Amino acid sequence: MSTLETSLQTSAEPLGRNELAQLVARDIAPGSFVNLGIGQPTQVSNYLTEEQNITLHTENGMLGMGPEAVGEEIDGDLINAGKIPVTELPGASYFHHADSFAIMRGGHLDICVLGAFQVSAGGDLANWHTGAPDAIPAVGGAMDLATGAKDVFVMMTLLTRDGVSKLVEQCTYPLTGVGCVTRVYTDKAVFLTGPDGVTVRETFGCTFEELQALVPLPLKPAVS
Amino acid sequence: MSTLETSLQTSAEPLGRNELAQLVARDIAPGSFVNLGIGQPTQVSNYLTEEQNITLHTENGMLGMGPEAVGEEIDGDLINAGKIPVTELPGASYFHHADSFAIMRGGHLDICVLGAFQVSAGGDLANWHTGAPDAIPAVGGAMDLATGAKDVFVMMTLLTRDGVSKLVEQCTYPLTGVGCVTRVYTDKAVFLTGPDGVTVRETFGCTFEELQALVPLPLKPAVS
Amino acid sequence: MLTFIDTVGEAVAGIKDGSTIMIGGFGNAGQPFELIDALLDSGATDLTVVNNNAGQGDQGLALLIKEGRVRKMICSFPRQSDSWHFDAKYKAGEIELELVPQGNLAERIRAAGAGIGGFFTPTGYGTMLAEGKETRFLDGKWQVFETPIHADVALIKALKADGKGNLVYRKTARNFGPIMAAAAKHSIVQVSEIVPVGALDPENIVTPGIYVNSVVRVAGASASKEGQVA
Amino acid sequence: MLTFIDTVGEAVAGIKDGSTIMIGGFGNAGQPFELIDALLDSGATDLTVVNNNAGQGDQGLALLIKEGRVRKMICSFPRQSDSWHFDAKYKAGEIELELVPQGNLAERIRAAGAGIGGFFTPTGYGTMLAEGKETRFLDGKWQVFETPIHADVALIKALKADGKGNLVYRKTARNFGPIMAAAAKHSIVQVSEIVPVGALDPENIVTPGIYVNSVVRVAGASASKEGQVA
Repeated sequence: MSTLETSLQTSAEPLGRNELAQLVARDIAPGSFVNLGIGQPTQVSNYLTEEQNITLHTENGMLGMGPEAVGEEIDGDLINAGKIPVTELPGASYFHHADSFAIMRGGHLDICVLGAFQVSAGGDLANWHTGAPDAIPAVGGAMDLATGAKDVFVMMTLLTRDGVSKLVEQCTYPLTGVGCVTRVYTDKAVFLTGPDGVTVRETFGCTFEELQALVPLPLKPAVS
Repeated sequence: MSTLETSLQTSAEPLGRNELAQLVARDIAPGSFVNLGIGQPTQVSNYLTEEQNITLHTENGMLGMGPEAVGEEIDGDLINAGKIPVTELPGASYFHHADSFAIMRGGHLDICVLGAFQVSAGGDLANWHTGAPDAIPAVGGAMDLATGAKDVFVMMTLLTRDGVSKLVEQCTYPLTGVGCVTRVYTDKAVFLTGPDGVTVRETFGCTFEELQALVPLPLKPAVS
Repeated sequence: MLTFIDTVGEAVAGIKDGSTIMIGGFGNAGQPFELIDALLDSGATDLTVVNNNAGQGDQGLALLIKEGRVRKMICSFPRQSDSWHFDAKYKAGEIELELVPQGNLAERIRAAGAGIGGFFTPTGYGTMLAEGKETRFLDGKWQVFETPIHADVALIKALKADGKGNLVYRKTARNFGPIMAAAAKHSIVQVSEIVPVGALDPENIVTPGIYVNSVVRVAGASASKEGQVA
Repeated sequence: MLTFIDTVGEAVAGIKDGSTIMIGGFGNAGQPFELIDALLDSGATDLTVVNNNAGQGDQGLALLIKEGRVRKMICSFPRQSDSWHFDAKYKAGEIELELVPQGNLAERIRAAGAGIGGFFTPTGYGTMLAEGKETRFLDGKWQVFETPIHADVALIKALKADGKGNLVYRKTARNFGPIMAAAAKHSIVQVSEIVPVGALDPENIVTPGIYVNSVVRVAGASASKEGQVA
């Protein structure tokens, strides 16, 4: 992974959604078992290479999930956690829901990639509930994923539409998990979170100082 | 079962081991799922009829266990909880140890039949440990069976070799389970245990009064 | 005791008002639509329903909710683009919701079937879904105490049953079926095919017949390529 | 990360003194004799071993105990007619014993693999095996608090592995294999056959490859009709 880090460096432009998905895909170690959350994280699968030999888990009961099904492939009995028809790769396996979540909750997944409303300096994740009083709460498998995977990668834009940083000192949205996020991939930078604070691995279309101005918590540049 | 009870009544002779196994077999309701403990309880299977359609569970991972294997049938991968080679009946299924004990612990077995050192008036069972200070303790699945099955039938001789009743006010041997035994089948009588005390369903080779003289706790004759 | 039943109506006829009903399925995969329709027709009401979702569109569980038969939902993900019947009842205060992280939902159902009285899990620690719950530091992590979810009845869809009630499922339609069959006092299973005893390989049985009480064949219910997948 | 290894010696080479080792098998069925022999040859010592029994006759786990490599046994049934090596060590005070009801053993191993920090079970309540343990009245019964059993390594025997490490077992030799593979940090599996990816039906896989780290083929190890069954 260190070769990736030095080859990417700071880029001139912010990353687009596809470039971000591509970056996450390149950072996944060969042979990993990975769960990709609903929404943007699902796009990561488009950039995984055959050489990486990644096995995708879907919490509704399958390892070895393949790409989205099209045309004749569509089978209502073969869907992913987002209820989208998918395909089965050779070497796949099916299991019931408790066994499937045991894979996640038992710490057997190497990485899960999730979206987020907010991530805190200490790696707290908020991604399931806006906290609005009239919102119907729905959590799905988010808390299990956040708590169970060895590494939790978050993919999000750094700023809300109103220009407010989603990387925060303390989350104001209801939490999904405490201290669980290890990396945050955004359009403007990749952050490493942990007990020692937040380190910036690389920036996109901004300098470290410009990035620091956007984020209301102390950042450290990565030392290579 | 009421027809069985009235047809058996008091017999002139104590029951032999095979007659006892036969009696237990006849008392098992059609369609039941049953676990037969190691030793004497295993003999019950010899008297189950095809019409009864009983499914035998063995805690080392199988439902639908058939009779002991002989000759060419012997397969080291197909054994019962006593590590005796057995056979597989049509409609059998295999599962791992946690799933197998979940069947037992989750209360899904209708009956388990166990041997005993002692049974108390309240249905406490002692069948795994003599309590001797130099004995190597070994419990196996006895506590799970005693606690998990809907009905626990005990098969034993009423008296020790020294003529002491094994049906007791309070067990002196280490317990296997508390208040778990529902029936006790012995050579001299069948006892029903429960919160209301011990009821004698039938006697073999003795009168109720002769039986009461052998057992150091108050017995009640069954009212039909 | 296992019985084979001719119609879904007879299969659900014994379900009482006030029952707790587990319904298999994740989205539409594995959802026993015909049994749910029969439950609706039966008139049973004041139900507590355990399902991953809270109904979709204008079918199955969504209709049961629309008709006011469901007093309480225990689920992980009630909010979907087409969960309008649940949304309306919830906003009107006419349905109770117990929201459970999906893994806790699965593990609590599993616990009920396996005779576990409660367990500690890290999932949900420090979140509003663990508020008021007992916590304990175990294996180097803060964990939350969760209890089993029992049910009176489970409605399940499987692919095949043999004459002993042994079940096999199909792909991700397996989902909650096996654990719900074990957790409920009485499990009712719709299958697309009933095969003779001995026709299923004992190594490959997913739900042993001990967990199955009623089996009803629903013609074409395995036709998973049909219909819309929401 | 999954690796296919040529010999049982290489497969167990990384096992360190002081490790906790789960060993599959119930009696001889599913016992990975060749891996145990290799562990004996490796010289690893001061081991804690988790197995249903404590060795039989003069082979496998019994030899490991005889040679003084096992500091502690966690098992349900150490006393058998031919468990003389355990008997001798135990009576000499040279081996520690944690006696666990078999269902608790299985459930505690399962809990470790499933990320459960502890659970309550009725099994053992009121007996000497629950002495000193926390109890609680749940679901109408007194229950005992039990904790997961984790391990550094699992030694397991399966029938076949595919190129992804997916496993299938044979008959009652399945027993502890699937739950031990999930509970140990590193699982080493001996199989009689390695088949190509795609050769096992995804519906029938018992242990998904995510739980498997090392696979070694042992010729003839599936020949279950051979040898003596004690």
